[in-house]
Amino acid sequence: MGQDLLLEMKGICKSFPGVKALADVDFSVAPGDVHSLIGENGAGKSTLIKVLTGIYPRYTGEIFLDGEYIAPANATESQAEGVSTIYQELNLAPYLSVAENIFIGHEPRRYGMIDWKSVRRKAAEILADMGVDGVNVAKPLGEYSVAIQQMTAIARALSFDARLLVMDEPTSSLSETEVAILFNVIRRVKARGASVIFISHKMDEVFEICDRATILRDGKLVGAYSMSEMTKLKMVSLMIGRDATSVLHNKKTAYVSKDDSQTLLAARGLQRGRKTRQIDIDIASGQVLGVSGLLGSGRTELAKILFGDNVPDAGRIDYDGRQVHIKTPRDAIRLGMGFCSEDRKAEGIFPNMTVMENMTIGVLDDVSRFGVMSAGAQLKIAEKYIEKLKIKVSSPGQKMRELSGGNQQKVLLARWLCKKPVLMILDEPTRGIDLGAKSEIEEIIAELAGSGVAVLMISSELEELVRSCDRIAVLSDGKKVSELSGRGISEERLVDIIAHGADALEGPRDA
Amino acid sequence: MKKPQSVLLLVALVVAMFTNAGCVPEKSDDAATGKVVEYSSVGDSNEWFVAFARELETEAEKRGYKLRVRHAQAKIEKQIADVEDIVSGQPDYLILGPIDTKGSARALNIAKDADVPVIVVNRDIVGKAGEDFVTKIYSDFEWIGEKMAEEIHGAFPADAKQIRVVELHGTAGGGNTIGMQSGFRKKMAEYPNMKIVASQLGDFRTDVAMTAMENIITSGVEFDAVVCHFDTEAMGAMLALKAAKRKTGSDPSKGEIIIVGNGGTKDGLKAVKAGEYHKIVSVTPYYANQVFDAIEAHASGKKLESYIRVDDIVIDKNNVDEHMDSGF
Amino acid sequence: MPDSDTPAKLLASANMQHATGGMSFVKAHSMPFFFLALIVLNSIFTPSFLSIDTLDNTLRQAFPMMLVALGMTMVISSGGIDISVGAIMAVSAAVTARIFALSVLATTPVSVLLILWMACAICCGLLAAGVCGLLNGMLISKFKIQPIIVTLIVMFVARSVAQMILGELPLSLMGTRFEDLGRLRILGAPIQVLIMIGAVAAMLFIAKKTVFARRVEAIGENRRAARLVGINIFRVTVGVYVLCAVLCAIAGVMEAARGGRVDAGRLGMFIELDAIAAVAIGGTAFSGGRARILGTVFGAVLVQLVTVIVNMNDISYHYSLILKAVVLVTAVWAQKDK
Amino acid sequence: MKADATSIKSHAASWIRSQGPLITLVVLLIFAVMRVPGFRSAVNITNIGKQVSMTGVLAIGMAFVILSGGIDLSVGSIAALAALLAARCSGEFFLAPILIPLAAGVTAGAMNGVLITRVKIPPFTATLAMMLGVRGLVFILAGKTAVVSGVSGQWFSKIAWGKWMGVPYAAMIFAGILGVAIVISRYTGFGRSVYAVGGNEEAANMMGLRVTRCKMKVYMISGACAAIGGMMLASRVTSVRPDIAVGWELTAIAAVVISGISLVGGIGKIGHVLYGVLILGVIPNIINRLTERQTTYANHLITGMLLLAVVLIQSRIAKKHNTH
Repeated sequence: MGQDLLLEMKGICKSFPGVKALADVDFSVAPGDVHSLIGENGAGKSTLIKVLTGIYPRYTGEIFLDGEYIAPANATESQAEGVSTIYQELNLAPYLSVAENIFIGHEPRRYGMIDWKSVRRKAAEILADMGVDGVNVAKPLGEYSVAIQQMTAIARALSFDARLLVMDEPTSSLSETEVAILFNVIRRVKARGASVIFISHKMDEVFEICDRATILRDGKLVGAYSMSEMTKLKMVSLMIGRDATSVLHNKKTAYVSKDDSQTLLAARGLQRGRKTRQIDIDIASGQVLGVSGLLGSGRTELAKILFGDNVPDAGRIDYDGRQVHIKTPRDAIRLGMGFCSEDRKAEGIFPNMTVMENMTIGVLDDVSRFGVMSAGAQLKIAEKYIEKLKIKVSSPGQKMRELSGGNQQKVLLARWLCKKPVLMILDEPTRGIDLGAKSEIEEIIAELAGSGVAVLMISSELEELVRSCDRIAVLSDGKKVSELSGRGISEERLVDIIAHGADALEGPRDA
Repeated sequence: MKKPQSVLLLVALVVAMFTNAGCVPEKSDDAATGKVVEYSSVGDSNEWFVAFARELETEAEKRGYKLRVRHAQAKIEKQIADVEDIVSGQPDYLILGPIDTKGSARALNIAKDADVPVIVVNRDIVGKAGEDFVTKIYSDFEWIGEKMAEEIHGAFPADAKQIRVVELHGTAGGGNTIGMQSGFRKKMAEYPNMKIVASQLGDFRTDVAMTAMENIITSGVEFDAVVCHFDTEAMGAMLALKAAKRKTGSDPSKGEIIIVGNGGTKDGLKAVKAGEYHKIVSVTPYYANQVFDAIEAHASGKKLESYIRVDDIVIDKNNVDEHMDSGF
Repeated sequence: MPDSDTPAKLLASANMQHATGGMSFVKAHSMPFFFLALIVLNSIFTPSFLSIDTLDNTLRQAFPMMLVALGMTMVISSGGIDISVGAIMAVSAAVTARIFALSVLATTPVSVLLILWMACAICCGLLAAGVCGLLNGMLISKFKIQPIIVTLIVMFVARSVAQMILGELPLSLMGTRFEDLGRLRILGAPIQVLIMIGAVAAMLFIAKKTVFARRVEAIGENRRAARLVGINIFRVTVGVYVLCAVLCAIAGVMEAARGGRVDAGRLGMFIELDAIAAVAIGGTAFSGGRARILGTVFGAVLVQLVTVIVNMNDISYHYSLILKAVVLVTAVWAQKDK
Repeated sequence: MKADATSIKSHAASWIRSQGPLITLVVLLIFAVMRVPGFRSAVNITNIGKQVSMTGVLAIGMAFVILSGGIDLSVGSIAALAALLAARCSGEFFLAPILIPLAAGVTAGAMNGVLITRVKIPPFTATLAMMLGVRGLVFILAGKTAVVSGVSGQWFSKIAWGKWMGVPYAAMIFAGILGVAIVISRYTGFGRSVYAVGGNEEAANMMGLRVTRCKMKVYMISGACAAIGGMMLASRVTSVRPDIAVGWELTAIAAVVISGISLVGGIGKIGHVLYGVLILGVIPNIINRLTERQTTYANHLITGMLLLAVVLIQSRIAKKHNTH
């Protein structure tokens, strides 16, 4: 290894009781490099990052930063060393203001007291510098979209003037425009001579922004490569340890001829606050309707209105030919709907319950008599769907929290599948899930539609939408700006509409 | 969503105000109907205090006073706040039942600053008669403690080898508990054959006393007598002993456990009559007339004794019938 | 996203692999071990500790707290808390006793009529408790007020209603057949112990087998998710507080019978503290989730054992508080997964 | 990228929503002034000031704990311990009745902190254990009799009884501590980290905040506040019985929750504790002035009903558009 490495981690081992999470991993980053850390879920990327940033102070091995030996004992210390981190979980305080989230722990002081004026001023400066505008830094962070929250996390990391910026899946909840902003920020950081460790599941991004990549698999080092000598296929093969051709070329299959499919749900003039304005939407049985748009464009809000989690201020929903009033999720479920939230952790899983219990929670009335549950009937359901959806579990009795994101998502899908839904609403079904599981979930969706179920799918990934959907509605600022269908669907057009729609709304904003 | 909430809100407010409205004193009336007397009571959690408050109310009505009652729920901080609120209304007299001897002395200062004369009842208090308060009127708990020791000793033959006593005591720190404990021990020192083999909290409660007694019995401690600081505790002890097939009564030679307690409740008197409860040293709540006598004497400018003792008696099988009606 | 190598996940899989190891076995079953240790120590130090009478005493005395703790376990498993339990005991005891004492039957020898009358009175008491539970559940789920505040309010209201029913004064039941109910023994077993066994069995069944309990746990684990899978949060919440209230009512009525007296101002006072301690010792998480009924049973007996030991060794009552604190901390520490 | 679009109207609406406690207090005060005889008198206002200041101080400490996402059930017992020690030490060297109880309170708070952060026992359980344990200690220290503090008129009793220009010292102490608390929560790194820890503990840890240290401090502050409340109590009542200040933890928790600080953690303002404390202080005062024959049960009934009205008004004000 050369002399002038910014970061050098040698022979890092980290064990959790009974599990070796990292086995003798070497990792190094050169100054001014954007270095990607790649591997499937569970490969040890996050563990390695947490060792570096002092979250896991008990490890073996050596870490050198700028040639100096360091042993980070907690996050505070590593920040002081000039290592700044953005974790994949959005770890910010939702009730504190944007400015505070950027500066908490190192606020500018005056006479020993926090100088709120300069906190706000500096926060606004950093955000403006990043190219993020329209944010009132004095407002609570929780009021802003996930994208802004992610941007705030990045601004926080920048506010430390870090030598090394660690980004653990920073783009998982960003739209393409925002990713572009982020990449500009990264380039600026790089130009300043600092290094970036960039973790992402999205191949395109890695190839666009990174100089080098280190690949991990099952807690072991596979190797470090220069991006110029890499191809997508090679990288995926190294990641999953087998030939990846099949995974990448997962082509959409022609499932139904779309013309004879019937409109199941027709919504007209849905309105709720500022997030949903006069939206019309038709969902047909056997079709996948995609909903695209930037984060905060009203996608999730639309889904929640349809599922009865939010009640619209105005508008009419016809379902199966007659008008319905959906006031609670229970109403929607009675109509045969199912819903997977974008926020699995907060709105999906019961972490301490078993896989079986998570699956059957919606069909308890069917597996019970006089309120007494039958263990056998539940087990049958669980085993059926574990096999059908290829869910990787040790047993149906395994705790939900022990599962990887992809498998959790499959369990949540199974939860609805066993209810035999007529309409499935899926909000970001593949977010934060590794490649293999992602293609499997896309397959499940295709199969669902094939069996006559109507699917509404929200996604930030245009590629995925294009692959899976029969029609795509594009939302912008709470309004439906366009709808594509059939042959009209392409990534280029979507990008165009999203960009155009966003531009059109710049003018009369608060009218 | 909105409707049930508004309705409930309305109901809550109406109930709150209605409960008040019935009690809102017509302000002008106060001046017209003679003197206003306020009573700050320890609480209304047991028969005794309720009986005493009722007695005061009857007597006040008889004599044409307007009496208002505040119960402090046995919390010293509440009593002081009560007295603060009371004297800010400038009543003619304050009757104070101190929660404890020192703490409630604060209330005397408050009343003194507002020039409200105080009659102390129920228990002792720290302060000077004629200066901090008009006079004190209550039972002599030390005497009661001594009497209880005497009665236990008297139940056994003079040559009894040993008299082993279980004590179920009242709430720790209370003036009556302290008085009875010290009186009992003082007297007991005169009887070399008498000793306390267990002393547990009865908390003036039947269930607490019963639980303690059950466990004492199971532990195998031998005892001949039980002394209780209130009838409710004695009832608990009796229930526990009965369940353990131990007889209670007045004759130790038949193996009967001697129970002596302080009180005078209806249940207690019935038990004495049934021969299960050896003797009760009374603590009478019926001295409201003495309280109002003192008020009238003070109002007419007479000098009063610093302590007016309320006389208590020993109730046993022989005289229980004549006291039956005065059970509270 | 929780899909990477979180320590929790690794830990959990580690536990699964090593569950048969010696130390983790002790940890997984720390409650019985702890319990055994206490018994062994006491059989050495406490006179006549190892007797059927001690067992009899402990179980009978643990009865009210055990029932309350069983109800509390379900409430806590739903992510709530109920501090109105003592007041609910008082209100149900007051209603039952007042109604029972209305009739001349109260002091007559045992007859079918008497038993019917008693059953009727007890049902009224249970009903009154049910209303309190309903109020708790409704306020919590419909108006989204914090459980601790709602139950605090209901505690105030229920206790004052109980006192109003009795007209301030404690009601004596001495000499009535009701008092005999508290001392009833069937084949030598005290009625409290029999009811307790029944209640524990019923609650075990409910917690393990019924849809209701699964839904309660789901709400406790993740309220948002529970709503989105169509669980009727209102109904389940009301159900869990009513269930708790009914258990409290049984405890209250039996306590009144045991003491032969209903003191509405004091019956069940502070029992919520012991009950919560029992639930905590039993390992049910305060954040909601799995209801550990057997753990609570152990916890309740353990807490009562402290009082028994203190009484039997003639230790001052005050040490029992410290002892309870130590037991609580040790038990919770011993069974937490490290 | 939008939410900044706010008009004056929605500003006003959100202000009203955040001011539920204040509005409730004002409603209650208007009712009291109009319907309750003698409520307005200067003596009565001073009395309320004296009466609420003790639990008020406790509530300030509790507010920090609850903002950090915890709860402290031990404050009543700690206050009793402090009161007892203050009473015991009032004859000792100068300042002893202040320093010793304060030290005890901070130590007890630190024990809470250690149990929670090091032994990793949930706050509810840990502080419940401390509540029992400390109360037991108080009983044991008290012995069989009540402990008595020094003669009245001594400087120590001035804490609760002294006045300056008609304002009781006790109220000034409360106001002073509240002021310090507001400054701490608003202008210090620690104060802000309390919010972050309460909002999302794991996140706070990863952001490099010293979570353990922050929680330790929070419980120590709560212990200190409880001790100060206890000292004021000792000064007020002169003699200390071991069962003193029972149930204060519930009063403090209720005051904090009524002031709009969520038990979830991270939401609310320390300054609003004043409203919660006053609401809880005015209610018994109103009852005391209105009722002829005040039985405990009527007292509890009215308190319960008024509290219910208060929380309903608040949940109603706060509700609008709260979808979750």
